[in-house]
Amino acid sequence: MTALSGTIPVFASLEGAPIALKAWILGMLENMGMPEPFLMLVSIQLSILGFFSVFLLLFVLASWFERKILARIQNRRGPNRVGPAGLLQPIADGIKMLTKEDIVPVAADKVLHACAPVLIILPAFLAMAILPYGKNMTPVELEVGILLFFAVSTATELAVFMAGWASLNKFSMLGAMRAVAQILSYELPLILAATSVVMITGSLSLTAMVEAQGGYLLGILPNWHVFTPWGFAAFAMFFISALAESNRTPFDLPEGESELVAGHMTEYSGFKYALFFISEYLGLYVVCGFAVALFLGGWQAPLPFLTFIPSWIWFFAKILCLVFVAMWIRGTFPRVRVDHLMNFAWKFVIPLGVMVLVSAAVWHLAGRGPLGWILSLPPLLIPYWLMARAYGRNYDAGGRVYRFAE
Amino acid sequence: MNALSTESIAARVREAVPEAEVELIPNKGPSGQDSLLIGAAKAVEIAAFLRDDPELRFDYASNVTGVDWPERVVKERVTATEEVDGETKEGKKVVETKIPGFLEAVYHLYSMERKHGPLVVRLRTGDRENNVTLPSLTPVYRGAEFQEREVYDLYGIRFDGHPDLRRLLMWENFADYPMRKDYTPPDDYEYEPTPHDAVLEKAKRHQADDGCGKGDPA
Amino acid sequence: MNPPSETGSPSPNPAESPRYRTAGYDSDAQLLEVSLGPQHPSTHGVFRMNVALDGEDVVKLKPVFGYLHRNHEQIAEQVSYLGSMPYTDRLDYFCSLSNNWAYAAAVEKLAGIDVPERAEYIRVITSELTRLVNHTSFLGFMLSDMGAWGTVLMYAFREREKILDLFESLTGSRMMGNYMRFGGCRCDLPPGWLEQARKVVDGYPAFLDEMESLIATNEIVISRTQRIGRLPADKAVNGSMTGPCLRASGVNYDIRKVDRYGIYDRFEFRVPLGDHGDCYDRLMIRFLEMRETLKILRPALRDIPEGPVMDPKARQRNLRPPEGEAYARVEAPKGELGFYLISDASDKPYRYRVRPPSLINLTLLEDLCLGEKIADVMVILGTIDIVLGEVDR
Amino acid sequence: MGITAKNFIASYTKPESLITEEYPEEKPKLPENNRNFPFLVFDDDPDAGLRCVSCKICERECPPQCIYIVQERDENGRPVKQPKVFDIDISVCMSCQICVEVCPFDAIKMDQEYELSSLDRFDPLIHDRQRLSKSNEYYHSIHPAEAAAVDAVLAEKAARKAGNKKAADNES
Amino acid sequence: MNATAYILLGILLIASGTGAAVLRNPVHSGLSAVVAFVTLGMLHMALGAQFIGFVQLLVYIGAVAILAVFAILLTRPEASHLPCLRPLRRAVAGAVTAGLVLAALLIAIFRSPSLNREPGPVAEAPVAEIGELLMTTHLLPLQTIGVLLTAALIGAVLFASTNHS
Amino acid sequence: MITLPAILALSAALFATGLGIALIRRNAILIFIGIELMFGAGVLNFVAFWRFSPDPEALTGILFAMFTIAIAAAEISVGLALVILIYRHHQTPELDAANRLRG
Repeated sequence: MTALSGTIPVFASLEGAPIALKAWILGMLENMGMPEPFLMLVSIQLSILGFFSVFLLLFVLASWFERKILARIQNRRGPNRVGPAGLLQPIADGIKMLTKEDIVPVAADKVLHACAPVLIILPAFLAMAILPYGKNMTPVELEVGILLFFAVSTATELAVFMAGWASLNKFSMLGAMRAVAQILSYELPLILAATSVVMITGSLSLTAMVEAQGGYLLGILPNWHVFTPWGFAAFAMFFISALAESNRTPFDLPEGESELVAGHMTEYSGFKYALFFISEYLGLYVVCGFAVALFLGGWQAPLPFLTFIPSWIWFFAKILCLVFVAMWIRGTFPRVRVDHLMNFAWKFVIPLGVMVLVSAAVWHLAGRGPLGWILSLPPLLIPYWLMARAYGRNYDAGGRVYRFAE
Repeated sequence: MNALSTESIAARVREAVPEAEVELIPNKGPSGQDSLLIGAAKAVEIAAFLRDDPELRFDYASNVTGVDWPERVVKERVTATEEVDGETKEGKKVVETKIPGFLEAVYHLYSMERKHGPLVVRLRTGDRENNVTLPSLTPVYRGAEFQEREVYDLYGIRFDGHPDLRRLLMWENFADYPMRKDYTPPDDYEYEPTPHDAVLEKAKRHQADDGCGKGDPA
Repeated sequence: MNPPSETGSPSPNPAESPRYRTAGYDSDAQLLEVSLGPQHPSTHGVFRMNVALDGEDVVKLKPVFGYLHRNHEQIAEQVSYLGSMPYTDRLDYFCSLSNNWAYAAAVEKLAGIDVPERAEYIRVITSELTRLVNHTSFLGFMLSDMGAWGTVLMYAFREREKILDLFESLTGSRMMGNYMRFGGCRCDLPPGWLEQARKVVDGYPAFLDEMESLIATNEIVISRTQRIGRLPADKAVNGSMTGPCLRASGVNYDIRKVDRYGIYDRFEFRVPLGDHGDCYDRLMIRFLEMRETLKILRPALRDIPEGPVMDPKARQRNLRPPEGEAYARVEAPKGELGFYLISDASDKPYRYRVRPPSLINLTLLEDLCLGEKIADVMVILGTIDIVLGEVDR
Repeated sequence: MGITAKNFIASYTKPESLITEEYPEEKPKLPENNRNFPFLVFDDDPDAGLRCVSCKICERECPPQCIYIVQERDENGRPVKQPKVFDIDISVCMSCQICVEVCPFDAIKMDQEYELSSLDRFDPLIHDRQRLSKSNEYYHSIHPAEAAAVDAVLAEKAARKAGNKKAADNES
Repeated sequence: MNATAYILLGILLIASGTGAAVLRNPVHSGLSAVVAFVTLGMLHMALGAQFIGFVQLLVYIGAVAILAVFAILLTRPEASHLPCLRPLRRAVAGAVTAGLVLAALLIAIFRSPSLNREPGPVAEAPVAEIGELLMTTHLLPLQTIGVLLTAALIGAVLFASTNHS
Repeated sequence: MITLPAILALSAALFATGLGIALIRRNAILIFIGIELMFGAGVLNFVAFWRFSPDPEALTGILFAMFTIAIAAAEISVGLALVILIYRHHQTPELDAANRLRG
C-alpha cells in the first residue's frame, strides 16, 4: 500500500474486505460461544464458499462474456433479450439445461456415464483452492501447490476418457482417445513451463512465486516473469498448452464438432452436459489463474502507482484478460488436426520447453540484468529459428503462385 | 463441334473398331445434336477408342442418363396404292408400326483436351423387362460411376462391369424403377389433407386406416 | 422413407472389387466403422458417409445418398416446361439463378428461341453474382468445417446478404429466384438496381482482401489444406470433376471459355488454375475466381444496353418444342450444370435430366480421402462444395 | 487475429457494421419485388369485385398443385365468372409466382405478408377465398409500380372494351 | 494420523484393489485400480509425505493409469472369447497364494517387536530439503533413475513402433 | 493414533491384492496394474518407515519412495509397450494365448 491508499479509503478498505468479512463472521460466532473446532470448520467453509461463489459467478459471466465476445467479433449482437444486455442469458441457459431430459444410452455403462461429469468438474474446484487470489488470500496454503495442480488436472483426462468410453458411441470413443492423447501430450510442456518458474523461484508454492514477482525494475517495469526472455517463452508455452489442456479452440479436437459431432460429450444431455460445459469454463479460469500467478505477477499491480487498487481485483482483472484472449483466439482460428497437434507438442513445444529450462538456468546464474538478457536469449531463439525453418519447409506458407488461362 | 461432324466420327469408329455397330441418329430439333447409337457388344472398345484417339480425345463423360422408351405404336399416314377389284386405287392409309420398348443409356462425351463436344452416344437394351444389361463404361470413364448407378437405380439398366452397382438414391429394398414411364407411385404415403379433392380423399382413407389421424381433415 | 441400407446389395459384392479392398488390413479387428451423417454437423445436409477408420486414418469411405431424393426429374416430366423452372431453384439452392439459366438455355436450344441482348447481360450479371454468393458462403462453410466457430461464416454471410438483397429486389426472393424464362428474363431490373449492384461490386475487393488475409495466410488453414486431398489432373478429367475443383488440378476447362455461351466472349477474364490439386488450391481458386468474376461484373454493369428483356416471340405457357433433344450446360459455381431434354412435341418434356455437378464431383470423394485423417474428410468434402438439394434431387 | 480484433472493435464503434436486425422491434424493409404467397385482388367490393373469373389456368399451371378452385354457379346451375371456392395451401405453395404470370386477368398477385407461422397445420395454412381477397389499394401499397402498370393495362383494356362496345352499339 | 481416516482409506484401498482383481470388464478393473492409486496417494499425504502423495497422484493417475486404460482399449479385450479370469482352478490357486503371502506378512509384522515405536517428531516432509538431498547425497541415484527413465522411454518407443508386418 | 504395524498390515494387504490380480487375471495389462499395486505397497512401507523412523530429518524413506515410483513408471512404460507388441502378434492381450515365445 502506498500513500495513495490513504487518500482513497474505499480501495484500502476493499483490499482486505473479503478477509475482514470472514474474520467478522468468525468473531461473531466466537462471541456466541461456539467451540474451537466448529470455528475452524466454519472458517474453512467460508473460504470454500467464497471462492465457490466467486467462481460460479465467474462461470456464469464467462458464458455470457464468451457469447458476447464471439458475437461482437462476428459482427453480431450476442445475447440481448434476457435481462439487461442479455446478462440473464446464462440463467436461462441453466434453466434450459436443467429441464432437459437426461438421456442415457441403453448400451452405455451407466455408472461410469454418470460418474464422468462429476469427476470432470472436481479437478477445477480442487485446483482453485490453491490459487493466490490476493495478498494473504490463498484459501489453502500448500507447500507443493503447483504439484497439486498437475496432479489433479490429470484427473480431467480420466473423466474425459470415462465419458467417452462409457457412452459406447464411436464418436465419443474417438473423442476420448483424442482427448487422452492430447492432454497427455500437453501435460508435459505445461510442467516444463512451470518448472522454469520453480527453478527461478526455488519454491513449489504459488504464493512464493507471486511474491517473487513483486517489485519494479527502474520503478516502472514490473518484475513479472513474462518480461524475461525465458519467462515470455514459458508463458507462451504455458498458455498454448493450457488451451490444449482445457480443450479450447483451436485445440478442441476431442469435441471437434465438425468431425466428431461432440466427441466425448455426444451422448450427454441435460444437466450432465451442463457439467461438462461448466468444467470447460472453470478449467479455463483455473489455467488462466495459474498462468497469471506463474508469469503475470499474480495479484501484483502492473505499475507502482496503481497498487492502491486491491490485489484481488488485479488478480481477477488479469484472469479476465487472459480469458478474453482465449475467446479471441476461439473467434479467430480454425481447429488444428490431430496429428499436427501431436507433432506440435512433441516436436516443437517440448524441445523448446527444454530450451526454456536451459535459458532459465542461464538467467538464474547470470542474474537479472543485461548479461542475463544476452545469455538467455540464444538458447531460445536459435532452436526456435531452426525448428521453424525445418517445419516450415513442409508448406508453401509464403503463398502460391497461380497460373491463369486466358 | 467444329471440325468433327458426328458422321465423320461414326466413320472413324467403324474404321478403328472392327465389327462395331454404329448408327447415326439424327436430331430433328433446332439443337441439331445428333447422336451415335452403338452396339452393346463393342461399346467399351468404342468408348476407349473415343477417349484415346488423339484427334477425338473424348476424355470427359459429362452426362450419363437413361431414357425409357416403352412399347409404342406409331401411326403414320402413308400414301399407298391398293388394288381393289382390279382397279388401282390411290389413297391415304394409316399404317401402325409397333415399336418394341427398350431402355436407353445416353452418354454425353466432351473433350477437355481438345475442347470439343458434345458427342452423344446411346446404348440400347434389348427390351424393358429381361434383357436390360448393358456394358458399363465406368472402366473407361470413371466419372460415369455414380451416374450409371443412378441409371440403374431409376431405370433398371444393369451395367455389366460396374465396380459397385448398387442403388444410389432409392433404398436397397425398393422394388420398382421410379423413372420409368409406366411407374406408378405406390399409394402408401401419408397424405396431408389439402384443398384438392383427390388428395383429400386419399388422406382420409389413409387416416382412417391408422386410426390416429394427424389432425382431422374435416 | 426407409433409410438406404447397406446390406443386400444385388450387385457384385463391392468388397470383391479391387478398388474397395482395404489393402493391408487382413482383419477388421483394427478398423472402426463410423457412419458420418446423415445427421452430422458438417455433412452440409442429409448426407452420409460410411467410413472405416484405422485410428484416425481413413481406409474406406462410401458416400450414401438419397435422403433428400424427391425425384425431381420425374416431377419435371409431369409438369409443363415452365412449371419446372421454380423446381430448378431448389436444386442448388445457393445458385438458383445459374440453375435457371441452365434450364432456360436447354429449353431455348430445344425450341430454338433467341434471347434479347439486355436479357443476356442480366443473365451474366445475375449468374456471376450467384458465383460470388456461392464462393463466399463456401469459404464460410469451409472454415466452419475446420472448426473456426463461424466467424468467417458470419463475415461471408454479411457479404452474401448484400447480394441476396440485390436478388430480392430483382427477383422477389432471396434464394429461390425463379427469374429466367425461355427467351429472356421474367422482369426488367428495378430502378436503381444497377447502382446498387455497382456499389456491392465495388465493395467486394476489400472484403476479399480481408478474407484472404484471414484465411489464406493463416498457418492452421495452410497446414490443414496444403497437400491434403490431392487430385491429379488426369484423374480429375476421367472422374468428370468439373468446376473449381477441376481447375485446381490444373485443367484449363471453363465452360464460359469453352462454349462461349451467352455473351461471355465479350468479357475479358482469366481462368485461374492450380498446380497442386490439393484443398488449398481448391480454396484459393475460388478466391481468384471471385476476383475474375468482379472483372466480368464491372463491364457488364457498365455496358448493359437498354431494350426488352424478353423475346416477344417466346411463349411460356403451352410451350411445345419440336421433337428432338438438346443438352445445354453452363458453368455453374460448383461445376458443369447441364440439362438434357427430350421433347416429343407435347407441352411436357419427354425426358428431363439434370447433370448435377455436386453429385458427379463426389465420384472421386473416396479417392481423395483414402489415407487422409478423418478431420481431413470434412475439409475435402468442404472443398468439393456440395449442396444436397442437387446431389439427391 | 488482427482482422477479428478490428471487427470486434468496429462492432462497438461503427453501428452500421452490426448486421443483425432486431426482428420483432424493427422489421426489414421489403423491396417492391418481394413475394411470398399469392392473394386475390378485388377492385371495390370484396365479394363481387374480385377480378378472378375462375378460369382455372393458375390451378392447372401451378407446379406443386396448391391451388384449388371451384367455379360459382347460379341458381340455374349455369357457371358464373366467380370462384365459389378458391383455396391455396400455403404450406405446399412454393412462392414461384407462376400463377401470377399466367393469369390473364391480373387477378392473382403476390403478397408480402410473412408472419404466418402457426401451430396448426391445417386451418391457418390453407387460405380460403375470403382470406385471400385483398383490395387493389392494398396491392398498390405493397407493389406500387407494378400495381400502377397493371391498373393502366386494365384501364386500357376496359377502354378498348368500352370502345368496342360503343362501336358495336354504333353499328347496330 | 487419524484412526478414522486410516480405517476409511484402508477399506477403500482394499476394496478398490479387490475390485480391480474381480471386476469382469477390464476397463472397470483399471478404473478401480485408479481409485486404489488415489487412495494410496491420500494415505501418503495423511502420513505427512505430501510431496510423495502428489507425485504418486501425478505419476499414477496422469501417466500409469491413463496409459494402462488406453492400452486396454487399444487391445480391445472385449473382442476376446476367453473369460476375464483364468480357469477357476488356477484363479483359486492364485487367490490362495496371495492369501498365504498376506498371512505370512501379517504374522511377521505383528510378531516383530521392533516395529512398536512412536512416530517421529516431523509432521511434514519439507520439499526444499528433499530437493537439496536429491542434489547432494542422493545425486547418483537420481542420475541413475534419470538414465533408467530415458532408457525405458526409448525402449518403449522402439518396442511399440517396431513394425513386424 | 495409528501404529506402524497397522500401516504395514494395510500395505501387506495391498501387496496381497496386487499379487492376487497378477495371479488370477488373464489380461496382461491388468497383470501390470497388479504389479503396480505391489509397488505401491512398497512405497507405502517406505513412507511409513520414514514417518516412524527415529531420524525423520534424513528423509531417506521419502527419497526411496520417490525412486520406487520412478522405477515403477519406467517399468510400466516398457511393459505396456511389450503388451502392445504382443497384441500385434497374437491379436489378443491375454497372456495365455501368448505363451509361446516365438512370434
